[in-house]
Amino acid sequence: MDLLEYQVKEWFANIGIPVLPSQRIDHPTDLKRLKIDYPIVLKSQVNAAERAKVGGVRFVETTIDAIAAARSIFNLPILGQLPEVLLAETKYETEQEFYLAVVLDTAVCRPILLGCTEAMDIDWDSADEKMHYVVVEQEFSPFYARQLALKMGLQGALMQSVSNVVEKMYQLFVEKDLDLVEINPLGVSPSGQVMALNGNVSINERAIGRHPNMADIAKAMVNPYTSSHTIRNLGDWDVVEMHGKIAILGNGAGLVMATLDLVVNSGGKPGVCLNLRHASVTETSPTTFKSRLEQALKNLATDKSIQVILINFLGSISQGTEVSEVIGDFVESSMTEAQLFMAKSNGGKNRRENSFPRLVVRLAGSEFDTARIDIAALKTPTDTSITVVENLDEGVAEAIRLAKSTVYRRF
Amino acid sequence: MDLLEYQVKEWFANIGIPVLPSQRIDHPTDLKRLKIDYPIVLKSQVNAAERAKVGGVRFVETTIDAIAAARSIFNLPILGQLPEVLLAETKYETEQEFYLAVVLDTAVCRPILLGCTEAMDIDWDSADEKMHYVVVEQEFSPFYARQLALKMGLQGALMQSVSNVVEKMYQLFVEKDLDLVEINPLGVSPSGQVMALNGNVSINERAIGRHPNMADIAKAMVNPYTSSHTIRNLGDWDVVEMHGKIAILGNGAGLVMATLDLVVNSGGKPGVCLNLRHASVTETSPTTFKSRLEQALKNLATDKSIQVILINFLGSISQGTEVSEVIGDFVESSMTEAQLFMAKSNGGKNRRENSFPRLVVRLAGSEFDTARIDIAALKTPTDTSITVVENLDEGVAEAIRLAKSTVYRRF
Amino acid sequence: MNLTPYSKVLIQGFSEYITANHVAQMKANGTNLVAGVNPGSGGQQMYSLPVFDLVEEVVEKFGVIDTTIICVHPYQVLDAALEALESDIRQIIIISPGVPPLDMVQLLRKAEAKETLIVGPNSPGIIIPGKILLGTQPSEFYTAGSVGILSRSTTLTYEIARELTDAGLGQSMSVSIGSDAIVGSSFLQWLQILDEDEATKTIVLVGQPGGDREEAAARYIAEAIDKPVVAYIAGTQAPSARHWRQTGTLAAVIGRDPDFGTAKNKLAAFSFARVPVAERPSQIPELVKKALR
Amino acid sequence: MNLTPYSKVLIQGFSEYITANHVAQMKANGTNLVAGVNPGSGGQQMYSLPVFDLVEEVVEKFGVIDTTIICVHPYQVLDAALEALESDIRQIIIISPGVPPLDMVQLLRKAEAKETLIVGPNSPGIIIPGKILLGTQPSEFYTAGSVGILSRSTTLTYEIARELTDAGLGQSMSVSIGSDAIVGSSFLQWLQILDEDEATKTIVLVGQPGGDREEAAARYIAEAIDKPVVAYIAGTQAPSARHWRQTGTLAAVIGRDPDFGTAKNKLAAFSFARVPVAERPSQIPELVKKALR
Repeated sequence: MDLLEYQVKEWFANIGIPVLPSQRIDHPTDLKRLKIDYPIVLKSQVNAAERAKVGGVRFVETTIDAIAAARSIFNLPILGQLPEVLLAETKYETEQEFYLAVVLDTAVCRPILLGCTEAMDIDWDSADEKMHYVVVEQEFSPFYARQLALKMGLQGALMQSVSNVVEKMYQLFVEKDLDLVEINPLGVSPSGQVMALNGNVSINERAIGRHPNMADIAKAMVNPYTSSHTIRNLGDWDVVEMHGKIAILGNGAGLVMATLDLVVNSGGKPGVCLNLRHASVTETSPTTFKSRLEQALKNLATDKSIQVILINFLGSISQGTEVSEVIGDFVESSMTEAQLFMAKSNGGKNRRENSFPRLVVRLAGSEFDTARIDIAALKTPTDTSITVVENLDEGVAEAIRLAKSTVYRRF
Repeated sequence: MDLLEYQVKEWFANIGIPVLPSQRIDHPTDLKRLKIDYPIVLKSQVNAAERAKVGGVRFVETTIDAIAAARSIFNLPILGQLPEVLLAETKYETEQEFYLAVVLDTAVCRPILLGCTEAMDIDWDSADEKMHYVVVEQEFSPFYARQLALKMGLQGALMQSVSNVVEKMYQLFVEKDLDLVEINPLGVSPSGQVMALNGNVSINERAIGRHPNMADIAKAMVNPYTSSHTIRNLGDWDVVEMHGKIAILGNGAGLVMATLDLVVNSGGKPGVCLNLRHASVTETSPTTFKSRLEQALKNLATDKSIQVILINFLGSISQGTEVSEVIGDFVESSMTEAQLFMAKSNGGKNRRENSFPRLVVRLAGSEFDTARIDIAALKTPTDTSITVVENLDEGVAEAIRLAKSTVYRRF
Repeated sequence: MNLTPYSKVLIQGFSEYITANHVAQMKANGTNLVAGVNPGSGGQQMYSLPVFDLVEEVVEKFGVIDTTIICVHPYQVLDAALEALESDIRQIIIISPGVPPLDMVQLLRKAEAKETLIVGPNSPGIIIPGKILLGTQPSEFYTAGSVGILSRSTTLTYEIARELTDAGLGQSMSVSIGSDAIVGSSFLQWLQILDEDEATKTIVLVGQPGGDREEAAARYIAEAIDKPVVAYIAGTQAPSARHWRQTGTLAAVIGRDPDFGTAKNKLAAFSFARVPVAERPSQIPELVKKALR
Repeated sequence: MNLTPYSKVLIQGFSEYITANHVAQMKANGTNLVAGVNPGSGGQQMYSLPVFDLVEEVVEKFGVIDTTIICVHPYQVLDAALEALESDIRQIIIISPGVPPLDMVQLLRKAEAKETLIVGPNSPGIIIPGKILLGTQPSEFYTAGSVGILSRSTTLTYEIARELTDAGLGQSMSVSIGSDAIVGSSFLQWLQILDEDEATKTIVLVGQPGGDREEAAARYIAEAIDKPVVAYIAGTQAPSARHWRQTGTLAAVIGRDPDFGTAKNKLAAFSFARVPVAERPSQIPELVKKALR
């Protein structure tokens, strides 16, 4: 989860990383009450590295220009996002610009410090030659930051001020459980003063629960990886959004992906794929497997593009016996809805149309022995039975067959 | 440096240790704007365990009683201190009271967790049987707190709530660089809820410099170990206050104490004894040996009870060569003062009285070779020369002789 | 490594990640489960296990513990594991998912200093069919045999065991190192163990998108593994929608390879290492049989 | 322990605690001082020493460093010492006074794990007259001989060396463990080293009020030390105005012995251990001579 620039700079200022005087602008008229001196730079608060290129960053010297520029930035969508806030910041004279970052390296299982004496438009293809790094092998101590600054080729006072900034970045990284802290660029003035001109902070979603203030920030932010509002909270690998007719529910990320592959490789088109094994990491209230399954079925029922729901559960599930119960309840409530619909439309249409998707349920493991029997016996609103299988390939084939069949179409 | 109860409770609340609703009372009339419910307890904010016994803690049920009680507590000196503030706190029903502490053990060089299922008036003589402890051998983790709670004989939910409090205490201990965090008593309600009813926090003076907020608290507090305002900032072992006529200045705590012993054992009476080797730990601006010596001589000159200043410097001092310079300046400025005094008093008195103490200077080490010659050549306001020796016993004997001599008395 | 049925095993924490069924299965599979630790529940019985408040109490009563299975709340995993380390437990299996990565970094620094094996987090553990079960792998899908399974998935691992068993191919050992971004033991460590394990004749390696563990494994297989290896990668058809840079490796940050972490990259690595890759789980038995010929 | 003149020595930090004079004395006394480390001053010369930004640069250039002498600002001591530990320096002498105690606790945990000797903080270090000087002890008060001096003071230690030298009694070694509340090496460790040191015939132990190090030393002398020991305690006449409870030991907290930390207590401990105690520094040579008879 990425913070916006103005939030990043608040955090930087609090931990002691030098930032320019700035002011948050919620509305162009806020510029009339500007507390910082002109010339200023106005920046669109969206998460996109490209914002400067597309006009989201403007230098202005007077209030009149500032208000006009602010109006236009507020109306300029960047990667589809309109900013809710702008940041007004003092202009800064730089002689050099550096890149600094602290990031968690999942291969060495350690945080690494990164630094480069070029910034902004780093040519990432050749970055491995210019980018320097230090692995924080043992507990952090400021000497790791000095190691980085020296590797970057810095000396004397500049070496020390840059390593001081890296030290503060690391402190922020640990204190707030981050995945990434980045300063890009770190401006160096002709007198050797350093200043974080722009920065990125990415919060680790797993740790949000133990930082009460962050949970509030998280709630306010839309997950940028998914667009659907109903399921965006399932986070990370727990949701894969595609645009076919076959929704996939599984208990395990690998299993969901394997199922998705099978559907594609057999000529089918997967739609939303959900992993129900665990609660989402950003979920604040505790959930059970049962409640996640209920929620998922409910959401999928409202999505008219889904024709078939392929459920693939295997192995031990704490509430294994409840699977048939949830599916039973789901079918029943759909029946009621269907009857209501029929009543409303006064039986006007003869075609057996309704909002109920077809279900293919693959259950493997002795825990599901009774569930398999119970589910197979359920009666659906479309009078079709639910397909229950033990073999995965078979379940996939059946789901594809049903998705291609045009006999029962949802509308 | 000990915090007052109301400061301790602010810290406790911030870190998540349960405390009662309370309000700081700066003046008895503040009780008219009380935001907590009666009955309340009013507590004198002085650092003295005895305050309850001598009437510094009162339970009241109405505003009228509260104001009257507050007036009397504000006027009640406890161990010579009048409170500047009272704390008004909700009354709490306890079933049990525990003692909890985190303290740094200098023998094992580790923090230790302490706990006892008795509190308030622990009989410290038999405490070693009732007091339980855990040494935090490696980096702290909550299981150390559970170990303590279990050693205290607690179980189930109470074991967990007590160990949670200990965990928070340890967090505070490390975050604020403390010497001691103590909850005494931790009240346990009939329903098993725990509450820090009173507590002590002792700040480590060496770490104040890296906690900007604490430096402010420190400045506002009087060091309780010394009464003299001019030298209280010298802290810890850097000052020993006695009431004799011979002041001792040395470079090293052990050396100052050895000199003090020699004076006493030879029949003399030491006065203030100062160690000038290092800057005081609570000193915020950097000092040099030279500036410390200047300051010390200036302060001692104003203390009319001091007849002799015995200086004992040995070994290497960064500003060794400056010692004779400082003493020379001191003597000279005293000369000027003495002349001014003579001029003022119009030569009215014939006895050679003035404000200049006698000086005995013991300097050992080649670094002082020239200083010895220079100092011996100085002329003092009393026309007596300064005694310069290399041997310590000799210097002590001379200081005692001069202190006993009545020829030149300061007044 | 001590994976004998005599080794003493402890469970720390009884959360949603472990059920009575899991405990019963472990016992039924020969695991010498001696006790549970659940702070505040000392003196009780849970799933027929005596429960203690502290690990040190268990050690005091039963002597040295070889393995602990940690199932506490993710935010308490670090504490539980440090407690186990303090009691000199040398094998720690973390079932709980969602452990904050920086907690894992702290734990791994300590565990490396103490030469302690950490499996997981977010791992169903280890099974040696018919001998020992350390974790939550469902033993019903396994039979004793000579195929070693190595993965970082949960249910997908069982799916593959099931396919092998159905095809008459038993398993020598199955390990999931866990699917979190930061995990203790690596594919490399386990490839080496399986390579040296006498009961193992073939190795099946199961991967999925994210990170570059599969790529590293492929390189290691080409260099150091003598036994035949068959791979399967899930998610080859899934869109890659993740910003790898932020949870990736140095390679991802510096190189910014657009394919970093993708299934495509992993397939290429195995192909380069001449490791046959199954297209679907049900194809694995066939490739294993071919490899054994 | 490596206290030979061949061992390589480094200085970290050039603060008010170390002067050109100290550096010159170390060199004059045979110490193989190879370099200084002062971040930001790399490439310069200080007190005729080549200065580097990092310890690892020194190790790269000069090979393994045996001892480092830390003189940085008290708040930077932990960082400097951890940097030295990372470069596998096994002897660390901390001259700087006023290190926050919890920094020392952190450092000692790491140093113990790496079996590294920490002397200080607030210590003038170690001198073997005529052979090596590691720290700021003024060598002019010392002559080679057979008396070992062990203290936690600075100038008081030199005072005693001076008395011994004046009385014709040379010294085999003089160590001050440092006068801060939390220090690395203990009297016990050094008593053992001096007891085993062939050059040492008598040991002079110098104490002062605070803590219970002298009491522990007295017990250890009675139990384990064969060579004669003479003690001196400064501060016997000083009023005890300190709340020991807050910076004391477990014994102080639990027992709340009103005499804890006082010179009186220490005198009693030495008397109980039958260690002769000098009344004044100038009496020490006499007691040493008596002990040697």
